[in-house]
Amino acid sequence: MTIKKKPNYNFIIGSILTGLIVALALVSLVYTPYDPDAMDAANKFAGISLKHPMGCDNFGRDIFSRVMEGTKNTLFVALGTVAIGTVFGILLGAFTGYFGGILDEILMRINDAIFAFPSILLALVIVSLLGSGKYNVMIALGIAFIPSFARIVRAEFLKNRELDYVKSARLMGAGSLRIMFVHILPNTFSVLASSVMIGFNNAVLAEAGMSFLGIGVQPPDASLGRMLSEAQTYLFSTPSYAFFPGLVIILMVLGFSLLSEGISQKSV
Amino acid sequence: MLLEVKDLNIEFHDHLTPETVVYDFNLSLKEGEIVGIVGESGSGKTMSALAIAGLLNRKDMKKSGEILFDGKDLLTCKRSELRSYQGNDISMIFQEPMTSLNPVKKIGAQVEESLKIHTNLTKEERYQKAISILNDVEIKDPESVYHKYPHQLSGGMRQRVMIASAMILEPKILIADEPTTALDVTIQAQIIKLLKKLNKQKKTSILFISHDLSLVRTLCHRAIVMKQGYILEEGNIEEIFEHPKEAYTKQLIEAIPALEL
Amino acid sequence: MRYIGKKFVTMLITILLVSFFVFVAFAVIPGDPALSKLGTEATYEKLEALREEMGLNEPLLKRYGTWIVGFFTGDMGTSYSYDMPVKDMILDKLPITITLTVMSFLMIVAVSIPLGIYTAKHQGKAADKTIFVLNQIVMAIPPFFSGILITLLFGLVFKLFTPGGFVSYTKSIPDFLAYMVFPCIAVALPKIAMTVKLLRTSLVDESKKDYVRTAYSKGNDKNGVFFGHMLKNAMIPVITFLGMILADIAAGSIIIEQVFNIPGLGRILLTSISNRDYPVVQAIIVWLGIFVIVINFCVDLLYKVVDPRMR
Amino acid sequence: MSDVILEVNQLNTYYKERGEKKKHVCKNITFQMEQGEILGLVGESGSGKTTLVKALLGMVKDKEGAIKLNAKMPQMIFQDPYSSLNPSKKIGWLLQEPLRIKGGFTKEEREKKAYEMLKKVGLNDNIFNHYPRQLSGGQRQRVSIALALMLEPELLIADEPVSALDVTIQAQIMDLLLKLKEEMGLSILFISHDLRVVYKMCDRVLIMEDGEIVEQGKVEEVYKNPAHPYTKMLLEAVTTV
Repeated sequence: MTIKKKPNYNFIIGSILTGLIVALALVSLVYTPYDPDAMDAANKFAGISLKHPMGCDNFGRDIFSRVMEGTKNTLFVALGTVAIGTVFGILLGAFTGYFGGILDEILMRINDAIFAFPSILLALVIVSLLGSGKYNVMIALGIAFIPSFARIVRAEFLKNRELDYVKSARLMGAGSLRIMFVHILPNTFSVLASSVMIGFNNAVLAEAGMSFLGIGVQPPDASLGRMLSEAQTYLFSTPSYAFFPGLVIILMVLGFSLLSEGISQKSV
Repeated sequence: MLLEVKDLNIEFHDHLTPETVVYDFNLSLKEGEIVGIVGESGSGKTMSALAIAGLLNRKDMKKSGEILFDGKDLLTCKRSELRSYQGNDISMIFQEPMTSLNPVKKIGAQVEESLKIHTNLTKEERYQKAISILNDVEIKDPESVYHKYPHQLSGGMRQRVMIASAMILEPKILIADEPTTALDVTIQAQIIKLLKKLNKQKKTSILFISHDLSLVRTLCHRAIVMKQGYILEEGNIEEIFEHPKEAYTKQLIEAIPALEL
Repeated sequence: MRYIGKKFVTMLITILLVSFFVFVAFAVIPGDPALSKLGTEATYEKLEALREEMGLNEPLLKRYGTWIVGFFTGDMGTSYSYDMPVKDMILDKLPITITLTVMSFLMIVAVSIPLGIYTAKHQGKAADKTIFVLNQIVMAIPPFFSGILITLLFGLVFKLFTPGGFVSYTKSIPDFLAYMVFPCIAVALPKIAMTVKLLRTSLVDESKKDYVRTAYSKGNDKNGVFFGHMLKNAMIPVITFLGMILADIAAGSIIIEQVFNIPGLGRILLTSISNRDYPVVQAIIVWLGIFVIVINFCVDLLYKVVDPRMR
Repeated sequence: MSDVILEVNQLNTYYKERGEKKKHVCKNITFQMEQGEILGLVGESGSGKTTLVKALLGMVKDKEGAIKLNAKMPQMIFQDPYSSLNPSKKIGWLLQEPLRIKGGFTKEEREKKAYEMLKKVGLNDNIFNHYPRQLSGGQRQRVSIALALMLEPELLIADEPVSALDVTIQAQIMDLLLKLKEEMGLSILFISHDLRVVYKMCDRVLIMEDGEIVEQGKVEEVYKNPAHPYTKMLLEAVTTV
């Protein structure tokens, strides 16, 4: 029987947006129209033109080139954050969920206490201790994201641990590690995938927010959040300075959330 | 004739090709009669029952035929008119008494809900009626059960509560969709006895949907055998069990392990 | 009652735990506060003397004890950079941040709950689809960017408020509130979108449950089923989420205060972080932590009211 | 007198949930199971039969008494064919897993054994590359049986193996189990709430109520002359209904 499917617009639009943004970041690795940090007094606040499709900023730097660079940095930090959060979250969640007991109780209490903290606050604390910069932001946000992933993975393991297929694997003689990572883990992927996507968006927003506050990515690295905070001063005279970095953040987050929406629609 | 279903067809339209789940379903139900609908999963028995109860209103579903109750066609009448029958003249109970009760509402409120919808009784009168119907379904200490929540009751008790809430307005028809499948055998026997009693006392006709032929045999006067959306056979209970016409019916009967005592 | 007592004790333990973690983090990681106060050129003797004076030579647990007792009796230490009591620095900024948090929270609840119910009731219709698209877009706008857009639009173009022209509550409460409306909108917008989406999903999930079928079988109409049966069940996950949102706004206020030039708690936190003024950072973080934990406690209690299975 | 494959003597198990009193679940359970027999275990929900099975498999910590098992690696088939097969693995992979864990087989040997087993339980070869969700309830239960038999156990514990299935499928699965029992010389502990099914399948039966075995004996004898009131009640529930 063929199932009638409406075109999955969420998935299509999400893929296109995400693809564009990723392409922008990848291209910036090898090519940007101008050196993103090259100042040019002659082009201060230059308007939108063929030469400078998004105009220039207060130092005459090409905004388009800086947006490309910033997109790359934001994506990089977000990927790192999600990677740290997922890997440690899976380990923590798998062990506590599967074994339970006292260790689980204690770790989950701590986890809950951390989870209760808004991640940006936690990241601020860590950054204030470690200092700012791209890698420290990544570590800070990564740590802040571990509890939420751990929680999801733990819940899945708790649920699966009681299912008969796990009992059956144990009766075959499979060891705990094999049961956890060969038998149970693949069954958590669908749930994990959607939370990774949401986590990725939160990471993008958090990184941009911290850079906006001046404690994220540091100059000379360009960053979308930082560009926005610099642009705020010239909001009335040169709104395009603020507009483009903001737009890219929105498209990035929108693309990803549509993509994750589309994927969950597909798996139904 | 209390209820007459003529040529009921139910089609799903959520796929590329429409899928018919019930073909030319016919049924007549007299006052005080218990009719069983028997079939395995996918036979269309539950779909037919839901359609009769007026609970199949999904947009991607097409129904044709007639469901005549008191001479009124429930398939084509106005929604508000249909609602005036539901819970009042036609009630339904379901397989899972736990999930079929609202977890956050007290038993009392759920039992007397139909009264609230269909009558103008005062709070006190509703309470009295609720207690008396809880007594009728043989719940001990109905006053305390009235103030409890579903999760505080056992499975059998919950199904009794479901029956009470369906029977409170003494409907002419009770549709019971596998009401004992989720229960232990001893509890199952009690619920069947209770249904028999209510049928005798209140003259309520019962449409009993089940996969369990032995249950249908003890409870029902007549039975309909369904398979893959079609009615295969119908007749008096004795006839069907002693002289089944269809091979499938025979197969169903033979699948029940014999108990020679 | 026993449940409340248990939850209350858990709350106190969590508060102590969190404050201990924060204390240890700030006591261990940043290095020697005496050194940072005196600078690298200080003599060893001077340093030792200051360490003794600041109590840095005591064991960690004892130092924590002294600190936490002081903390709750109003002595939160002295700011390194301003040499004034942390308590005084925080106290007069508190009303600003509280106003920001409460006002945006009220906006979120007032808009998202009716809208969530509306979209769930009209599931699949044009209005629902439009709101879905709007939701997705609004969710993607970071509050600092929507803040900038609001400043541009309402401040610079329509001149409904003066960007950067914050009026303190000590001067004029109406003017203060009028200014705060716009930052609150910026904070509330994405959260409204999220809450609408969650409530809609939650209601749609509930609509597939068996008890809904039972409710219809009794002759309820759509409103009867929605408001009499589904809403209370559907609110259970929403309550948790609203609790998290409240905590999130308090933390997110740091950013929005920056956009709208509001001298609230977030502003001090930020300057203190860049000045490495640890006593101030520590105090604000612990207070925000306590706020979050108390919110969670309230959410637990609310749960108990809504969901009898929790009792 | 055939050999005893399982001997349980004065088994007591306890269960404690945090903040609650310790519960005494299985009370003084004593029975023997002989090589090659199908022993029925009948009880309603909450009777302790699930805990008893867990105890037999060594999954209950808090217990007293003796369990003597004269069979290596007893295997189990479960009630719900939807949760007893790992949804993320293909049937072929699953069937080879016991051999993979045991070790000492080449890939070819494993696959050959898996195909042989599929044939034995009456399934087609093409199922090898299917996921559990692509199969019907009856097919899944056949796969479960195949999976349990891969290690050629002497004792099989069947926990309500047919109660989630349609009646016609039930009959097929019961016939399959009886056939396999003969072919492979299995002993089966058959747990069910359905007295009719037990009557068809079992040689002897244990009746459990509230953690105790209230009656045991040959099926015909117990059914014809039930001694305990609870057994009478159970039988009445089946025969009057």
